[in-house]
Amino acid sequence: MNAAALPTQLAAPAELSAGDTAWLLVATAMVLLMTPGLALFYGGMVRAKSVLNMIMMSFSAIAVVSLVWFAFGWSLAFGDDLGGGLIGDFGQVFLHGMKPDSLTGTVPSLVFMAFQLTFAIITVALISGAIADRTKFRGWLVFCAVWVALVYVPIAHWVWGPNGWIREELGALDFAGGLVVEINSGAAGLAVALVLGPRLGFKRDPMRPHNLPLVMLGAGLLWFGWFGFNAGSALGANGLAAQSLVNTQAAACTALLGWIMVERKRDGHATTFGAASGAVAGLVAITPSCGLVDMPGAMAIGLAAGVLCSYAVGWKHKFGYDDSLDVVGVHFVGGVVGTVLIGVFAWDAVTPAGERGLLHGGGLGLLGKQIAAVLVTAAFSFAATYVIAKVIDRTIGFRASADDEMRGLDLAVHAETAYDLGSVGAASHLSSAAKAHPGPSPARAEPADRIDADED
Amino acid sequence: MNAAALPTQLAAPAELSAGDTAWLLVATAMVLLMTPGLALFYGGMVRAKSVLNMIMMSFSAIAVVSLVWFAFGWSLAFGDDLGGGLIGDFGQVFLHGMKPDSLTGTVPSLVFMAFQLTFAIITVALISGAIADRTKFRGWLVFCAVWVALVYVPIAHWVWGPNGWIREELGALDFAGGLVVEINSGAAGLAVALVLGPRLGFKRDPMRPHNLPLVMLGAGLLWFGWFGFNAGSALGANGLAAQSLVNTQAAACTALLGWIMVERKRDGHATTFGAASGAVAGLVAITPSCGLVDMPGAMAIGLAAGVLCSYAVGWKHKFGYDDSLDVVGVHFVGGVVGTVLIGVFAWDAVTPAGERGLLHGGGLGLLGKQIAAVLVTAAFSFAATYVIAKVIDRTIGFRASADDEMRGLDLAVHAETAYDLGSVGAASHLSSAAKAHPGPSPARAEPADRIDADED
Amino acid sequence: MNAAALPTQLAAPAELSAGDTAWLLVATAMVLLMTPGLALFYGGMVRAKSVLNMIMMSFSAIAVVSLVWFAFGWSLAFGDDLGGGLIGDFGQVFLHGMKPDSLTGTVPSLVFMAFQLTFAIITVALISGAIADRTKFRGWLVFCAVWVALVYVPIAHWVWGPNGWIREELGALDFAGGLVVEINSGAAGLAVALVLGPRLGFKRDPMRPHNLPLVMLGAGLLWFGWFGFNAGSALGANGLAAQSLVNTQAAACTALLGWIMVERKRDGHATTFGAASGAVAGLVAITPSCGLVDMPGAMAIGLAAGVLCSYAVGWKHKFGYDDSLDVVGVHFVGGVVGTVLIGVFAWDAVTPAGERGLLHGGGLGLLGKQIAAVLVTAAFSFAATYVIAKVIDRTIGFRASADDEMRGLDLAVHAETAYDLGSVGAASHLSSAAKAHPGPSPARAEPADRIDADED
Amino acid sequence: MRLITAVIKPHRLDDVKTALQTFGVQGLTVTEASGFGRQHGHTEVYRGAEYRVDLVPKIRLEVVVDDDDAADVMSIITKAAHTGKIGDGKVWSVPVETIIRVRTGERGPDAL
Amino acid sequence: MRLITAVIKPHRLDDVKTALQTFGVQGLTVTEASGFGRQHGHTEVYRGAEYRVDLVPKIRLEVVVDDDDAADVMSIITKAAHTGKIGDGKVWSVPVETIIRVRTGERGPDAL
Amino acid sequence: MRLITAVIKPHRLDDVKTALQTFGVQGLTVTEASGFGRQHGHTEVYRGAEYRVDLVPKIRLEVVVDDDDAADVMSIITKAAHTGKIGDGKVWSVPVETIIRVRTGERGPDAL
Ligand SMILES: Nc1ncnc2c1ncn2[C@@H]1O[C@H](COP(=O)(O)OP(=O)(O)O)[C@@H](O)[C@H]1O
Ligand SMILES: Nc1ncnc2c1ncn2[C@@H]1O[C@H](COP(=O)(O)OP(=O)(O)O)[C@@H](O)[C@H]1O
Ligand SMILES: Nc1ncnc2c1ncn2[C@@H]1O[C@H](COP(=O)(O)OP(=O)(O)O)[C@@H](O)[C@H]1O
Repeated sequence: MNAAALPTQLAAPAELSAGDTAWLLVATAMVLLMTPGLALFYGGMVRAKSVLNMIMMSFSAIAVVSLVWFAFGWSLAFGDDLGGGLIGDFGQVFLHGMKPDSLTGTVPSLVFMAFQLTFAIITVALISGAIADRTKFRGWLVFCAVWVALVYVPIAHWVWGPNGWIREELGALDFAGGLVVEINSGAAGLAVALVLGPRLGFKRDPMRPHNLPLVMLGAGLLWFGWFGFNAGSALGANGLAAQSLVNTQAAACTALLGWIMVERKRDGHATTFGAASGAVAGLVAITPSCGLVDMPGAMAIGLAAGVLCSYAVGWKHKFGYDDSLDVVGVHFVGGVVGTVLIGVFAWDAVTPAGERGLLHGGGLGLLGKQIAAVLVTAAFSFAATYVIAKVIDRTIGFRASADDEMRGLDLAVHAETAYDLGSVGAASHLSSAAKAHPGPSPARAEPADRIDADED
Repeated sequence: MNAAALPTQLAAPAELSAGDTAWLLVATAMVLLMTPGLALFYGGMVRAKSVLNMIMMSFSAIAVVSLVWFAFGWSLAFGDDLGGGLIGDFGQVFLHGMKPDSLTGTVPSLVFMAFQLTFAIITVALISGAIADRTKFRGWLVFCAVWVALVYVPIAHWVWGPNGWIREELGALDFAGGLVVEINSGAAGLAVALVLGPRLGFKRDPMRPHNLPLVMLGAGLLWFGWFGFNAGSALGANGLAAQSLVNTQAAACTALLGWIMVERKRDGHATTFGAASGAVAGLVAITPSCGLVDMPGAMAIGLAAGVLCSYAVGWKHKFGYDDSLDVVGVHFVGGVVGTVLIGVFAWDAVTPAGERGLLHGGGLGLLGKQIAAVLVTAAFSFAATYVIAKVIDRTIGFRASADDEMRGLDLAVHAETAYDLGSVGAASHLSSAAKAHPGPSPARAEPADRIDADED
Repeated sequence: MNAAALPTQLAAPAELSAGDTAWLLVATAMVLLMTPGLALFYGGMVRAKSVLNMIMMSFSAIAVVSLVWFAFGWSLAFGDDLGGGLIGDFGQVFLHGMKPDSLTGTVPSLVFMAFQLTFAIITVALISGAIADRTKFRGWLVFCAVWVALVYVPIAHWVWGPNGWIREELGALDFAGGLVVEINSGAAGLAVALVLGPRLGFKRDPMRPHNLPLVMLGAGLLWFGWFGFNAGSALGANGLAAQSLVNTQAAACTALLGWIMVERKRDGHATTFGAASGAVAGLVAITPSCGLVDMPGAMAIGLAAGVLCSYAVGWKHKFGYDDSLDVVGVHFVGGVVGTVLIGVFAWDAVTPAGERGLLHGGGLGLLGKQIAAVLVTAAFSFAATYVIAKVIDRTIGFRASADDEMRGLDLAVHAETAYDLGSVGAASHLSSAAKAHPGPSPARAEPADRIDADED
Repeated sequence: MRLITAVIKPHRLDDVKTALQTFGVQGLTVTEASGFGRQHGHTEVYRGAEYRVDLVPKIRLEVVVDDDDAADVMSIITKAAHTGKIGDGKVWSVPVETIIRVRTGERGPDAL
Repeated sequence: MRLITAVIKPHRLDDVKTALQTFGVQGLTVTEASGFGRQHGHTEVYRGAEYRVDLVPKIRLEVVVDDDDAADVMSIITKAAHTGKIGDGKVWSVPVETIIRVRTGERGPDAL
Repeated sequence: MRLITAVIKPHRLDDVKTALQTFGVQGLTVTEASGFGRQHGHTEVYRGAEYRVDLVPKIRLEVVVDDDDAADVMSIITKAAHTGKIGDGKVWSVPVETIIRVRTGERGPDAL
């Protein structure tokens, strides 16, 4: 986000620019599309028996986070500061006072609010990758609501909100969400993965992606949406947006190549999955920095992310935490790379904040601030998430039963099967009970109590 | 559509706004993408043996409807009124007189015309869901052309055309297509489903979705496109568009949660398919009202739609009409909910028409008009469609042969198979006859006359 | 591209238009999305054993071409002419001198540069369709880099660059890439296919598409992106963009119907694959002409392309070159149809260049120029590509080993399998070696030297 | 004991299963198969190229039964799978020496 | 020789394979199957309509062995596939007359 | 009668089918299978984690033939499926007691 310009803009709204508004409307839709894209990206990576559950975690995050955001999340994150840059007030609950003609900068406040919402949504959805295949659905729904309120909202306020202390006091930069989205989701993912524990069979059973074309489709949609994410964060259709878009592309490309080059050397093969992962790692790393560095800087940041993340995804095997779809390896590590390297590559010819990194003669100052911001964000996110997850686990339960996990969550939780491509499926029956919707039949009164349990 | 503003705009074109034009260009592309999205959404829901036919119904609708629209549909719908607000004239056949610099409001008339086209396309494509797996392809092509001309075009004129009587005389509101798109396609779907009769094995054989990830992908693309649909209907990049976008999101989310909560209570499981269906139901319901209500109103409308539609999809089992993919249950019912509730939630702080619903002190007047418009639209659409479908069925035939239906339409009609994932497929031969394209071989002169019939 | 307007614009930059910029930012993202779309479109067409390799060719083209473009491709193509309109200079290597506030026309130069990049990417990716299932991955990476530098860049300069000789000297028109993208990729595809030779089993084994819903998804994304491609080439959000968008839709639709009508007559069946192919053929053909003809002209061009291309895809069987996914039949032939027919249908009421084709009283002049440009482009592209491919083949190798081709490139090259939908997959093991990434194990030091070769 | 194997049309599976269940068969195993026989396959067309697909989808069904039931089970399957059209399939039987129920280790008829 | 056919739970395949390999079995053939039996299937719900799916995913495994090994192999499979829960499956054996190794044309036990 | 079962490489199916047809076999049944044997599988890599896949795709083919034809059919299959490389597969035969053609109820050799 054009963080430097925003507070002023909030204070002194200019006239509406139809061009800026058009861009932000589209960017909002593009970023929203990223979450279904992520659902497919993640869905393709898990085993066929839990792809629907994986997809459902993203779709339900869209719904739950949106309602929390509209209800009070937006107000707490972007409403008037309560003091110290820690949190906003309740002045805009249920969008109170936001009329179609309210402006934020040159765009309607409503579209800025919606744009910010899409960031909150995908941050939550990203976390689901760390806990694939073993999460209680009810626990997840509660987690979405609680986490966005207690973790996302404060961090968003600190970094982007009026008087946000990380921006104003600490002076760290985060153009489009390295702290707020990437490091935050990565640290939270690690915490939840630790609370839930590894999947049954982790490190023993193969759990290879069941549908890589789906993964690649998801990667394509993410890439597309990321232009809205990063260039949209310029909050206008201008040169800064163009620069952000170019940097986004540059970093994604060097990261893609970096990742597959490492693979080729290390494992003997450049994989498709590696290409998708590399591109995403680059997109992650350029998120905080896209509007603050020049194109060669973006190339360097992307390359660093592609190489480092391709190693980082192996940590979980070494240290034994089951970050199933590599939220830590890609989003945490990529986010740290991108946020820290702002301190190296920031260039005042680009950044509206006028800051310079080490390479452009800015000294170590900015670098230090960036590292401090990374540490604070990661620590808060990890700790708060750990507590939230623990509480959910102890109360309503957060981990699916071993039985359900073995059968696959699609059947156990959602009573669905993802694919029915053969002709044997024809041998099921339309159960007559269902046709009239008579309300829960006795046998189904307690869904956990399935009479037809099947542990395969 | 910003219906209140439009007639004036048509009368007194302002200057071109690049911002508004940018938004409408993109919105047009987004709504166009909804139809391929729908193709996949529907395609995933049918059995593997007719997914291509399902997809083909949407793609062919794009082609046929576009040509009819360019040829004369646009002119009849949005051309100068012939009198009484019933239909337009032939003044703009083949886009006669529409130059790149012709304006409608602040945007080129050509883009407004194209934006309207995408609405016509998806309305027709939606109907195909009611008659999945059993429709003669030739009959469908003819239906597309005739139906858009005789049913869609008049209703579009009544609601949005110059002097359209539903807007001007009756005074009913429809911001983005509750009457024109949703109720219209829903009522038409019911009529065609009744004319064609149920699928072989309806209520006996299971006909579960063959590919739910495809359904979810379709849902994601529809959701994305719907922002263009609804917020694009503001016809400009402005606060009204932002409000519409926010309302669209709010309603989709409450509807999604409403649907799966009903499922959880009633069936014991919250399903992925239910989440997709709920989101679509909410998007449907907010379509007529998105630019006329505030966010809390949108939440209420979405919730009502999610809950009601989740019950309505069961009606077909009760009453025995085979609305295969629930066009009635989702689009008709959702459309009615959204259109009628304008009479309750419309608020002049939002709507440019300055109308108030019951809740905001507007009395019962608007509610009555909305109900009247629903009744008129549904009755006309149902009756006209029934006649059209009957005539097609009696003349060129509209229902596929039982044999073709059993084999699956993909093979029977399109000579294709959707998937070939195994290694047995290798045991087919490239038939030499084909290589030279010698024209229809004697054996294939009459495709209905397949020598190699296979009724499995 | 709004070729007529551009040189002037380059010379005398106006003020930034936020509306035009918004449109071009989005159009850039849309065209970038076309390449993942193409990956799926092509991926669905090949056999299940090489879908990932097919997808990987597109994704790697994105990365390699972007880096070449940023490094020097953009500078050579759109930098100051070195003389004679043949090639640009090195003045803007690594985007030297392009700041966020540099303008091209009314948009930031950076976004114009990025928009042009997306064209280069997809042109390269298109070529991969001609050499499906048998290409050495390393060879492909090198080809991408060399080809874009030695073939794409010069042709782009000739047609769209400052003083480009095809535009300025020859006077031929190409609005959005008939010469630069379509004919170029088609001719290059033929050359590479000839160098590599046919797939094992070509003309004997069936090689039917393994996943047609994936093909249709790809077609949908391509169609969507093509609005950005064509209407974006107006370089602004204006009437010309609207006209281009309308023409794009008109041509896609007549081509779709034209193709399937031919199929119905010739083969007895209208296929889904034919509908997708027809739509793409129409989109190809309208690319050069979309901003130069009126809507009825676009309809005619689309119809011609649909019919001709549906025959042209049979040539490969007749003449024996294995243009696997019909790059020649669709892109070369469609591109020629569209580029040549500008000479017939160009109309100065539309085209900013003020040119008239035969039909609008412009005589044979323009037609001649168009044909000349087609011949020059095709000849240069074919010859240069042939040499490049030959050199790669002789040096590092361009054709995969017969063994790898038989096993499928997914396994052989990428060590991956696209789908794992069954339960047998459970019977593989997580190999312990991998968990620690110990660097290439001795057995894997030379990947070509697989100990576990399996030629099925 | 006998192993009865039947190759039938997919859409008859449901009826065959019901008929066997009614007779008292407690279990059976089903696989997706493709059949080649008198029933011809079909033609598919992709971009104008025609493919002959000889193989027709079939269901392959196995049921191990007591010797005494073998004849009955074969005729039950034959009847339930019958449509009278070409391609209805085959039913054959093969002698079985032992059968074990994995869960309990029971052998012979008790394992069924 | 004997053909031992086993219908087992999918997640036991790996153990069964390992156990057989340890015993000295050199090869086997696996197919995906669906089983109908005492183990009930499950219910699926799509837009409120319920489907009973009777058939449960199983793995069908075939291994041809020397007569002397038949009993051992059957009990090895039984043991490795055992979970004790309903649906563990069956193992049966059928006499084989000849077996040929395609690659070499060897016949009988040598072909295994 | 004999049931001949062959496990072969997928890409040999077409030739085997043609050879059998030429010999006069009227029908056969095919299933997708996975084989474990001397032919090793392969390694797959996903985000740096390696998977050993032991199982190799195979085609499993069944044909019931008259006793007199059994030997011929076995050698025809062996010949047509032969590539000489490891993993070519096996062909075995098992005695069949009865076979019924579902369409007509014919039994024994007439049912073939
Ligand atoms: N000799 C055979 N051995 C094994 N399976 C056979 C044999 N003959 C036919 N089949 C199976 O039976 C199916 C039906 O046979 P087909 O000849 O088409 O029709 P019908 O049995 O009605 O004469 C085939 O598709 C094939 O799966
Ligand atoms: N008579 C039979 N013939 C062939 N397969 C059988 C037979 N009975 C059971 N099966 C197979 O064995 C599986 C397990 O049988 P089931 O009755 O569910 O449990 P259990 O063997 O533990 O009693 C079934 O799913 C089916 O595949
Ligand atoms: N004892 C066996 N029983 C059943 N199938 C077997 C047996 N041994 C091998 N097979 C099948 O035959 C295939 C080929 O066997 P393999 O040992 O790899 O090569 P080869 O037959 O050339 O020695 C295996 O993949 C497996 O499907």
